[in-house]
Amino acid sequence: MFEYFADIDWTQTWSVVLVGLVVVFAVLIILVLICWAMGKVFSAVSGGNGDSGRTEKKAAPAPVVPAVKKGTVSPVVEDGISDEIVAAISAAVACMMEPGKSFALKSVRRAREARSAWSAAGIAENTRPF
Amino acid sequence: MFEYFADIDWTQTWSVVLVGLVVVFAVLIILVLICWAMGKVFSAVSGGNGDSGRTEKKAAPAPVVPAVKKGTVSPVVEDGISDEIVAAISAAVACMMEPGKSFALKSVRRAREARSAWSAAGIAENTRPF
Amino acid sequence: MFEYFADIDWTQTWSVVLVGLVVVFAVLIILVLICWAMGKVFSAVSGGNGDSGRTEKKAAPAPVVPAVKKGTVSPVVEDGISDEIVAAISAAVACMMEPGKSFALKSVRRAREARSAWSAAGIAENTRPF
Amino acid sequence: MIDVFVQTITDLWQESGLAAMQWQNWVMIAISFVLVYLAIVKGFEPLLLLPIAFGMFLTNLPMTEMFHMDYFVNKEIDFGQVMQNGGLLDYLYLGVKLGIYPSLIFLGIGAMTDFGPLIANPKSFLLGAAAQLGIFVTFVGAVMLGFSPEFAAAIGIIGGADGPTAIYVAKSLAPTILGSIAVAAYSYMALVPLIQPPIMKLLTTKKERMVVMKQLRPVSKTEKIVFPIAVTLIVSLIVPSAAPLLGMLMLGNLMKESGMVDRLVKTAQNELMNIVTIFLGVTVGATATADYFLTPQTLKIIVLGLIAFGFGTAGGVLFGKLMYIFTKGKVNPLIGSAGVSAVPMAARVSQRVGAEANPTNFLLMHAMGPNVAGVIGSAVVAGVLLAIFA
Amino acid sequence: MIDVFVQTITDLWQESGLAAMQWQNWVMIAISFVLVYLAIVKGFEPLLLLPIAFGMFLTNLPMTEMFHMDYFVNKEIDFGQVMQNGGLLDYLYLGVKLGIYPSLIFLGIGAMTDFGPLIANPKSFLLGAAAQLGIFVTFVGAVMLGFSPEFAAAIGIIGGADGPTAIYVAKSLAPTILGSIAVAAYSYMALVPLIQPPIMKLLTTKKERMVVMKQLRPVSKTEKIVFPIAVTLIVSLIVPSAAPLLGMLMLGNLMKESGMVDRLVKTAQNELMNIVTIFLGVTVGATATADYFLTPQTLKIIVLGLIAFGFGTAGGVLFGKLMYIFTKGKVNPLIGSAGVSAVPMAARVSQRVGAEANPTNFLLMHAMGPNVAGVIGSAVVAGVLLAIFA
Amino acid sequence: MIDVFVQTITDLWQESGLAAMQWQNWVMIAISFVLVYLAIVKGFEPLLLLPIAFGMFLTNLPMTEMFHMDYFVNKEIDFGQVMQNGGLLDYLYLGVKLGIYPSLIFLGIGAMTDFGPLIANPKSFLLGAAAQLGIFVTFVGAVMLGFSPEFAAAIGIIGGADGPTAIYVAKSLAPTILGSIAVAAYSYMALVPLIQPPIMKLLTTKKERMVVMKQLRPVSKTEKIVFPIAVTLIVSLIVPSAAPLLGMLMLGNLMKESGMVDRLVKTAQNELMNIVTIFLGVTVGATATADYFLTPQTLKIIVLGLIAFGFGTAGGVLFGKLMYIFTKGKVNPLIGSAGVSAVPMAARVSQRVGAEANPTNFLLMHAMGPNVAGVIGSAVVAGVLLAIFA
Ligand code: NA
Ligand code: NA
Ligand code: NA
Repeated sequence: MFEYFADIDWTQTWSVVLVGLVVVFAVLIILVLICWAMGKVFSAVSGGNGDSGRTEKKAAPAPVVPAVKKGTVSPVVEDGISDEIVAAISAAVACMMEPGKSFALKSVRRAREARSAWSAAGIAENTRPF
Repeated sequence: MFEYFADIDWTQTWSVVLVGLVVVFAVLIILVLICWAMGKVFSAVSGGNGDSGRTEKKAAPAPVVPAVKKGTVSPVVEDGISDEIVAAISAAVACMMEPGKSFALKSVRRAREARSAWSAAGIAENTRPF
Repeated sequence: MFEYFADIDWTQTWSVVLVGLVVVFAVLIILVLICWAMGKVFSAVSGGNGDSGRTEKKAAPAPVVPAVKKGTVSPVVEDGISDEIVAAISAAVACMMEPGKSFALKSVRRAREARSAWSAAGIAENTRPF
Repeated sequence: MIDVFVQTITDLWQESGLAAMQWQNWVMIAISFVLVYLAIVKGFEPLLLLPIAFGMFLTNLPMTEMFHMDYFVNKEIDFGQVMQNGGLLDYLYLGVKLGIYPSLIFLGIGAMTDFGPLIANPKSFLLGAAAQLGIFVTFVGAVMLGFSPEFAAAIGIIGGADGPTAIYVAKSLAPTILGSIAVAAYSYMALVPLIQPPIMKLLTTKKERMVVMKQLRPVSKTEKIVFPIAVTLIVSLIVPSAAPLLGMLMLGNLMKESGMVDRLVKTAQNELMNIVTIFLGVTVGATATADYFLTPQTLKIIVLGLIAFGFGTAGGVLFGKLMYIFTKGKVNPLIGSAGVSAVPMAARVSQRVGAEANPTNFLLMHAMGPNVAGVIGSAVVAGVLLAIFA
Repeated sequence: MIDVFVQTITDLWQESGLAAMQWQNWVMIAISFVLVYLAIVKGFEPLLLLPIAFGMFLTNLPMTEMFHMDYFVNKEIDFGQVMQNGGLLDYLYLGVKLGIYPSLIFLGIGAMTDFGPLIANPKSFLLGAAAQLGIFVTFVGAVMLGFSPEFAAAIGIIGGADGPTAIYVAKSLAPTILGSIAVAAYSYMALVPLIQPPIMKLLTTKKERMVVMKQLRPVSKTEKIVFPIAVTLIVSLIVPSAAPLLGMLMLGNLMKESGMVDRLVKTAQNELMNIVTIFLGVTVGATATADYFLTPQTLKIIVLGLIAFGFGTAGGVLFGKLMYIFTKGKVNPLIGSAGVSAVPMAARVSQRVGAEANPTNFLLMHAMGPNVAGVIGSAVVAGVLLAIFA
Repeated sequence: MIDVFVQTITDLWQESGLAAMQWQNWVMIAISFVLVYLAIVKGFEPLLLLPIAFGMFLTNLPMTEMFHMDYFVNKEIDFGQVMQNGGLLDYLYLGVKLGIYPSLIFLGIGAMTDFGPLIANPKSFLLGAAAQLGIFVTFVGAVMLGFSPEFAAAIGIIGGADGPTAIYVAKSLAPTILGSIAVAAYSYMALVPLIQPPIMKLLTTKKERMVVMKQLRPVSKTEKIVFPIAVTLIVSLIVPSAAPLLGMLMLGNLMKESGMVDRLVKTAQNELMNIVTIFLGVTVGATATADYFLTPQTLKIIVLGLIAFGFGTAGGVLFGKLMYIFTKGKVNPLIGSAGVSAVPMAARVSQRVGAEANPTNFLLMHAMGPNVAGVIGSAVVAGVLLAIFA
């Protein structure tokens, strides 16, 4: 057993592992910093200039959705995407119910959010197999 | 004339013909047997298990359609597919008129038959030129 | 300066220019003649045979459109194609208002004209970048 | 200065096509115009005949250097030559020469074909085999007219009534007459509604034509999925040379019947097929250069092509009569003519001739069985001929 | 006459596949049928597994001459040989061998991917890095099982859970086991909903799984446009071998986010991707010839692939726990498992397991961040391995 | 162990792009970002400029080995070298180098073009010829600035205002400045609405600009079908080198006007064109490597390109004035500027400037004639230049 492993170039093996992990973490940490900096810059810019017209609200799941039980979504036909649908619908519902926001104007944008979640689900469905 | 044909390698020629016919018939007879066996197996399986949910009814032209005269389909615009349309419509009509079948539930499936004949005609139209 | 240009093969240069201009004008003049002849032939043919069923009326801008001011088309969203839209709509309006034409039958064809102008604009939009 | 100008103009003139035009080119261009006319006005298989005609037109304009038939006539192709000195149509023609386009078109056809009627009535396979008779009669005829066996085989395949199959065989066995073969194949396919009915009526009695066939059994999805795999397995084991064509046909069909890869099926049926059709048409047309097309051979091929279609039809109908006898009148012999393939035109002709004899007769679905079996049959014959001669 | 007939039949028999079939071929064909079954009935990544299975089926039918693995095993490929004597699948395989198909599929994926959740929460990148652990564990495991370092690297990349990346690495480092690697990669990607949850539950407490994460900030269009360019720049400068894959991914994404070239985006997402998927699948399957597939290696690869997915999941989840601690409970460790990529399946699994512990928990968008970061992470690792071994 | 680790890291560093970056690369990357900005924010021909810019970006990331300009600068290309050692963009660039992409884009353009206005008013051809003046003025200018005649010819073609034509000429006559030429051509095409109006107003009187032209005659379908065939015949006979571009343009148009092959037309207009556009854009951009782009030549090309567009516009307008005189005021000289092509932007500019002078003036359809004639005109000039220099 030990003889079998003796033939292996352990030095090379471990150095590959080490180098690989170091590089992938190094690269992705740089990307973290860049994205973080970019976020800072753009939020500063858009905060300063009021350039909020260019931002699109993400289809973020609402944090406080009043208990949507899984059982209630049973009529959904395609099993595979039911979670997203739940998420999307709940988000939409939550948005509608969120108090203290002007309704008339914002509701259009909010509706678009829900749609973008649906389309995200659609795209996700297509992306799956590759 | 006979001299002209004397140069031809008749042995090879006829053996090509013979071999070709033998092989094509041999292959297709094997396929007949396989399809026939497959039909037996699957009808046995579906008969036993009642697995009829997986079968789709083919858009088979109805055998006893009450006299649809060619003249009656004159308003059809595209001349090329009028026959299929006649067949499809007649099949649909015949199905509707067939007595002794439950109507409410089956009608959906029958409608699908008609549709599949239409789509077959569409596909056929596209396949034509290749 | 003159020395610099002395190295240039002026003879070749000017002969390229001359040859190029001569050939491009020669070719396109031949095409003018052919199109002109073709127009004569086909208008003779269609005039004689009354084969006007095969001609499609072009979406030609009407020559006497009652003052459509640019300001009036301000609600058009896509800025890039507003001119075509003006042209198309004006043409359509002009056609509708043209007196001394039978309305019932021709109106369909005229509507098609307007549509073809729209689709021409659409195609133009797509062609642009190539 | 004027010297150089005159010299340049003279050079251009010598490089121009006008100086190089010969009467043969004019004749070929005229032929290509006739094909354009047939495609557009008469509606002869325009999807392929229009690109073919335009390719024929372009290839006969001298000095354009778009296509060089000479690069492709030898068994061993000098690909370096093609890449260094080739023209647009040379590059695109590689897809024909390497057999890629015909296979991809079969992928699309497979994705559009419903083998249901064939599975429901497997006896149709026999009609699809019998209708290949035309191929063999034509092969013998072509040998008698002095063609080499390879050329005769390629000409015979016209009787298979399958454009891609004919092109696939011809590009290997008889590249110099590929243009003539393709033009003959697609023209006669367009003429099927004219060629077949007289033969069908001649060989059948009114009583036979009036036979109403019994409804086809339903075919389960599982059978439709097993079918393409089984056919590929059997045919490829016995005739491996048929595998590229049949394999792609059946891959397309399996994708369609699986119902799981609709986006691939849609692309195989449409965009991929359309792109390949344009390239295939134009480059097949381009092989019809005056040198290789304006020969007595082409006339012979046109005559032989008609023979091929006629005997194919006859073979199918006669075998249909045999089945009429053996089944005691349950099979209408008219569905035999559909065995030549020419999907779905030939099946439609069966339907029409049947309805003429008996207006309540709907043979279309019954004729679709032999019709798609004919595609498999010609691919098998093509495989046999390639195995013997390639 | 009869002699010649018998001779021709004998020749055909000797050229037929039946004579050449060996038990290995039958086994391979049976395996391909199992894959067809998994693709169609079980829904295992059918878009790729169905073409792969059919390619495997075709390549194991003897004498069809559609694919020649031997042409592609050497580092230097004899392209003249491929062109002169190749078959349909040899020609189409060039797109794999030259790295064209994987890159184009990445173009399409990029055109479909929304990096918004990652930009909104860039810490997700770290989870995408941690989930690459599986690659390295598997690499070591493969070396221990006797694979050469090149082969071990190609096998490890299965843990990247990215089909095109795995194929891109394998076609260079280990062409003879490309088939096994692709089958393992796509099969385990389909099994992600079965493989991941037990590992995720084992490594997390119920309290951790119940963590509700705070809503992601909105991301501006400008950020989405800058992101693909910045990532390409950084990654390509540090790991240039990752540029073809990542560059195409980010070109697709830039085209999408720009909103100015919708017609190109639509084609990249659909038709181009579908065409390439068919070609990629069939030819990757074709590399699984009996000679190269029916070896103990394949079994080892299957085991190692499972290890790869398991450790990748574990790496992500464990790093998620670390972030849970450092952020004082603001990060739900379940989103870490999405870092293996397998977009968007793995993110969905995070969502599902999270919702099981707390029905009001919607982790999907939070898991999409690590999920797409995992794609970038595997491409980086692939670049490193190619730089070391290619 | 640590030694090996350090060694591996050092190797990676040496193979990384960071070590190889020079200031030229940074400048080129900055330029590519400017082009991305122009494409996305300013809407400069984004369908091509965005892929071009990204290709330029990728090609200037060192060590990625995606593109090797050096493989393509010689007349004779070592295809073996390209296949063995090439990168993704080398392979895709073959479509440019062999002239396939420009021809296919012309196929799609033909399938989208309506020659009706030109057929209705064939005198427009003369404006399409006159607007080629810019090509020749620029050619002389480029020779004076020290370019070789081949390079000067390729630069001059920028004045044709046709991207594919310019690329088609440049890839043969001046491959090393292809990138600069393409960027100049597409940028100035985007700037047509800024470049042309001042020149148009300078050269015309208000009275001329106010001319209302009489309605165009209807054009029959038959004429529209005969037209593409006739043009191909005439042009190819006189200038055979123009046949690949013009032949494909006219094939596309014939397919469209025939009305018989709509599925082929749809694919030629959309998916085929989009696929080719992506590949063309990225690889043309890739030729803009620092070595070949960051030279005084590029600055000269940018200046010469502006001259080309300006003189082309002037040539068209001045000839329009001539026609105004000869037709006794029936022709509005403004439609002459549309003869530079840049379809349909230039025609739109004519419309706009005309409407400014006279709000009831609708020149669009009248300007479409010279506009599409300009495409034919530049293809003819391209053919002449290729015949002389290639
Ligand atoms: Na056939
Ligand atoms: Na990954
Ligand atoms: Na032009």
